[in-house]
Amino acid sequence: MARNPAWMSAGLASLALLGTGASLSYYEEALPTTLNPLFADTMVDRRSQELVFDRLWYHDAITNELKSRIVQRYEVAEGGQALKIHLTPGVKWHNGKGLSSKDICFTVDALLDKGTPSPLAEGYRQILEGCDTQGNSTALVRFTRVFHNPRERLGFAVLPASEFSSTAVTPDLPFGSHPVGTGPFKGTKGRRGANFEAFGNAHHGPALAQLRLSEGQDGSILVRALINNGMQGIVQVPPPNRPELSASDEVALKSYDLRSWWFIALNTNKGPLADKKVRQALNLMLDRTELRKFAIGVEAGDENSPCEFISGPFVQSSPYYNRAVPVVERANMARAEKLLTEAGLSKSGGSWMYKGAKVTFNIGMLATLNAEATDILDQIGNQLGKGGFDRQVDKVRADEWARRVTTGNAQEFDLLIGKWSFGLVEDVNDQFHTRKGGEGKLNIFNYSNPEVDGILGEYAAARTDTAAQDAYHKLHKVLATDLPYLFLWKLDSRSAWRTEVRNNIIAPYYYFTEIDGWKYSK
Amino acid sequence: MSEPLVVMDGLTIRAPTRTLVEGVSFTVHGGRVTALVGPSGAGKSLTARAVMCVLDVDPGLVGGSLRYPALDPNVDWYEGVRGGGMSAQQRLLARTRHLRGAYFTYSPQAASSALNPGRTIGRQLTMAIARRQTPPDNLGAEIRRILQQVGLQPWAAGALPGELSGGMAQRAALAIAVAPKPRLVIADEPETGLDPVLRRAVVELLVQVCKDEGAGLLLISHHKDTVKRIADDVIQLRGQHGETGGTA
Amino acid sequence: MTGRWPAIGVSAVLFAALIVLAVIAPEFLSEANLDLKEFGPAAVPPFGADDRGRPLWELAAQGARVVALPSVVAGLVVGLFAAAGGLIRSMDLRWADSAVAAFGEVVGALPRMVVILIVALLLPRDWRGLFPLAATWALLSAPGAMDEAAAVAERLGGARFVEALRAHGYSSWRIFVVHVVAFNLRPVIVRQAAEVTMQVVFLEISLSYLATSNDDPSFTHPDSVRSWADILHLGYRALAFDAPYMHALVLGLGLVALVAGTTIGISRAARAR
Amino acid sequence: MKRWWVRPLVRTVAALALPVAVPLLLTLLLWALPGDPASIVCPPENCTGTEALAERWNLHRGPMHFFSAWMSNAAGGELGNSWRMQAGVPVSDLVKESIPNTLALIGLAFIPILLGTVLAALDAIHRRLDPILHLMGLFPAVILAVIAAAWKVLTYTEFGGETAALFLGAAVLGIADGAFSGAVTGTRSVSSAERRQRYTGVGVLRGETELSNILPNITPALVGQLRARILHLFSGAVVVEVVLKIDGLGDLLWQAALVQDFGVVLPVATVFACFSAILLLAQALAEGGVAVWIRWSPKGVMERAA
Repeated sequence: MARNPAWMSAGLASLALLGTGASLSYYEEALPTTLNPLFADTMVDRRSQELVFDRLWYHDAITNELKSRIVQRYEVAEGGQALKIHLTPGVKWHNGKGLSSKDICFTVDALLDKGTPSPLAEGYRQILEGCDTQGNSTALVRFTRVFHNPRERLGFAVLPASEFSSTAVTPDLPFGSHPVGTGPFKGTKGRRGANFEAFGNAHHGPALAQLRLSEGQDGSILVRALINNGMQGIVQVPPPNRPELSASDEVALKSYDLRSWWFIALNTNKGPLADKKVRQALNLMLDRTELRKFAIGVEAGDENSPCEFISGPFVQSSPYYNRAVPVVERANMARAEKLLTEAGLSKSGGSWMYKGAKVTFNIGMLATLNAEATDILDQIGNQLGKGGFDRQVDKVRADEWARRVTTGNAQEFDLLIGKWSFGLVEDVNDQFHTRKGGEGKLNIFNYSNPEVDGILGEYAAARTDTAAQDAYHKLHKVLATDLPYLFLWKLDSRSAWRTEVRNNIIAPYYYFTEIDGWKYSK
Repeated sequence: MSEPLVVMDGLTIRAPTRTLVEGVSFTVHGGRVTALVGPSGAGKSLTARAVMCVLDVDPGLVGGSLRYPALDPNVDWYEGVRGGGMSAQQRLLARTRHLRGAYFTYSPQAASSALNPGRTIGRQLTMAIARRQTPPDNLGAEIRRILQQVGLQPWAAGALPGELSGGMAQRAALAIAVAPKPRLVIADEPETGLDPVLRRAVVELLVQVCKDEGAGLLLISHHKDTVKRIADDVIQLRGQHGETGGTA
Repeated sequence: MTGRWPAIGVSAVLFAALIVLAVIAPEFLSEANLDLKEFGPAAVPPFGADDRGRPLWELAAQGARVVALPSVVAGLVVGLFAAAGGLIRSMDLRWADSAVAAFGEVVGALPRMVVILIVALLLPRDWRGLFPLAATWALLSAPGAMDEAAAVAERLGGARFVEALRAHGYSSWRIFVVHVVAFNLRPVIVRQAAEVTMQVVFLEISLSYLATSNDDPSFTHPDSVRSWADILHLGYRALAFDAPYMHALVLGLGLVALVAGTTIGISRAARAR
Repeated sequence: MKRWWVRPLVRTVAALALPVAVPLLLTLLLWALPGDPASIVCPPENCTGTEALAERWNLHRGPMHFFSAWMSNAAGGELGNSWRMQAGVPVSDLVKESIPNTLALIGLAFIPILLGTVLAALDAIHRRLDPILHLMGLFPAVILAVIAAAWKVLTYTEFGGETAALFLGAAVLGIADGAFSGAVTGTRSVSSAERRQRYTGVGVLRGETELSNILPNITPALVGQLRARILHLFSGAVVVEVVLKIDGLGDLLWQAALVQDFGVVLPVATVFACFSAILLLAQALAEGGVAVWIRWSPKGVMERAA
């Protein structure tokens, strides 16, 4: 059976590498959309890219300290507005060329080049000023202003200047499927999966010879594959399948700290939802406990529940989470109805009327969420239905979500059910700031509230962690009352790996940061 | 009297419910015109087909014997077929294929629907001529000769049956029937569907051509006048009993 | 089946069953009830429950509602096309005949599923539904149907047949509508219509299955509604991982058989004299 | 029989038109969609500056410019790159890796169909089998494919058993949607109609076989039927490939269309159109050939008479 070249080489490589090291196969939620870090779209993209590229600076998975594999030392220069970077010697690209300061500056220039249509770059354009090479292994990266944590700001993956004809990097370049990085693995994206082959380097010595990513499918298939050793790992195990796996002693379920939370975005500039009272009513109408029970199978009072409610845009473990704001665990119909009546809605024949017309909500949901919370779309629909609202529900494909929803172009919806994931930097500016310039890039319904914008400004300007914290605590409180979102829960992420896979430390968010240490022995 | 070509003795054919032909006996001689006459439904065509060993009713042949003395006077072709039903008749059909279109040929009625619409007259003549013992040294010329003999222009060789008129088709059919130089031509009501004038012409032609080619002619007809005019021998089928009649 | 009435009876009953199912379909599935999940027909009559403990008959009914109207309409459209094809031939309208032939050459030359797929995936969200796809399918099936009907008219004697009837002094209406269409083209027209109806149902199942099986939004119906494909997907899990949904598999295949049976019945009824 | 060349000619013209008409149609569709083509190709969310891309993909100067540019590239075998599905990968590579699988699938599925056609033409399939055939034919591809897929998982070929998938898929295609039964009954209806013709019986009286008599006259109809069946296989292949995860053209089209990757949809649809065109040409050739063969008559008859 003909396969694409990537798989061919994978096959050959695994033959060649027999003995020298082991090959792991694992399931991801989906295929990476691209292996080009500038266009990372999904968590799968970020995880896969972590295998192929080195980020200039990253957080250690255990000590959480800021580290770099490719920077030997650095000095703060130009009164804190620049950083002088000395590269680790001997680091090679997957094409055999050596890593040089040119590459650092090329990456910075690519990020700054208006011709690079990358939202990531958009963000960096606010921070970075430029870059100059000083000899082959030293680069001077200049910032737009002084930052109290300049290195924190340089978390981007470094690209090889030699692979690009210009600093305008576009998503359609072959680099997206056959990238060249300095990371521990040389990656290729195929049609049904991606293949990663170990690449020995001065700064990386992966024990594994090969990693093969396959697209996840029916949960039962994943489980069977894993238990029968057809695969060695599942990055994201849907809650319904967790019990079966935790029962098997050949498989270890591992929790990893992915700061992702679920929400229902409300269309604040359309119909009754424009009224804060109505939004608050909906918040009270939802019985989160019921939802969690039906969709995720968590009974109330479950000790190790994979799902914790939230009242604002942060996970409870985050320093930014404001514990003073209570979560709504159960529905309170009485209060909801009171609020709706105050908002001028009237109930006739069991359904709510607004300006003489029956209220019908157009509800959408990011389709991929269904795997984690079965039929949650129906459940939410049912609860609103019981509450007296008519509805029309639709799933939204991930690519359409990226294309229309996050760009604020899906105004035909009233409610959109989704999920955001964050790294250590839980910057929610993109979600809640008014859409203008570089701000509010992911503002689904173009929510705009000067007070919120103000608070977000405070956070951005904060020079200390406490200042940042205070700002976000305030933000949490404001959003919990103004409710551009109904905040649902953090659904903790569990991976399953066969017990033969050892020392597999999973880094938050980027997952594979510590892949060098992973071992596999039959 | 010239040599006998077909000796049929006591032919009896049954259909599931009734007897179609019973105890028909006759002899067909070479170089003579034998007419097979009788009211419609008397089994004329059936008898003619039986002469060619084409039997497709069940149980079919239950009695009688068939000899082709000119080939081998001792072989009774119905041996082992009598009462053998369809399968036996199928075997007979296969066993005698080499005779049909060679030892005796068939000239159908309403020829325009009886000729394969997917083959030119020329091709059909070529196939017919190919059945001869000795192939002609010039095929083209031979076909031209035969066509002329039946009164058709040479261009007819390039024509498909659909492109010929009824009369021309009938002549073509005749040409195809005589082309293999058979010992016996069996003509099934060749005059059907033709106007009186043409009818006469065609029958005369039929007789003439058979005489020229030295072939015997078994003519199935219900036109008494035709028969009187041309037949040397007459086989009268009267529903049940048949006998060979005297000379006209 | 030679007798006309048994065929008509059977097909009528089956068809009625489908329509009733479609009519009684609830707009939304009832509340999930995890205690009932995995329960068979004994516990949740008549068909058992799905993986959320919702009665399967609701899914079956919703599926029936999804397909009922578009498929029947598509069938009727193709029936009309077929009739037109037959009439064109018997009216001996040369230009129309060759126009149909040319149309058929181009349309008939494309793999239908490919066309449908492209249409399905390019349709803007608010157009999404089975109707446009059914219409496309009908359009793609039309040339074949017209061709067959025309062939029947041809065998009938085409224009000569009509002339003969004219000689009887029949009105054009009586000739074309009664004699040509109702008496002679009926079997082929009805069969074509019935088959296209069935094909559209199966098309819906295919598209929905492809979508359901990897959590994509449906092309043919809002996602609050379930298709027969969802029942079959449960059945697939029963087959593949002996999940306790055999009753779903049985129901799914039963529904497919129901549609097929109706089609055969109707075709036979139309053919019988 | 007059003007026998008309039908083959029409088919040939249609065949030549298809590979041009299909991409043209798709191009127009791309422009008909809401939103400007460039942003459909590259969502503004990850394409802040689509102008450059639009220019690179010839999307900036209207459908006709795009179409002509694409066609001239395609004529040179340059099918462009995938825009989303596998960004940057040359579509020709994707197509090259897919065609063998699809052709293998269809080829395998075609074997029983061809067999059925031949046997039916020889009148070698007993009519008593018809009910069974009809029953087989009633199953839609998706149902059989699902069952096949389930079985494939059961036997764990799920993990690296593409060949199994291929054979299962072929079996499904060969049976589903009346592929086999249709081939048998269709062929039989044609040949038996011809067998009932009077000339066939007369042929027997002339010592010819039935088949040799009817073959040239039924060939065009049979060829037409076979073409229809193969087209049908191409349709079914889409479903089967997606359900059984076979890396074929149909699956490629499906995946590309799901993410609205026109860079792939366009060429793949065109490849399908080319296959259809080839089938049309083959049919035209067969028809023309038979028509010419039919008109053969021996040389030398007209000599001297002319």
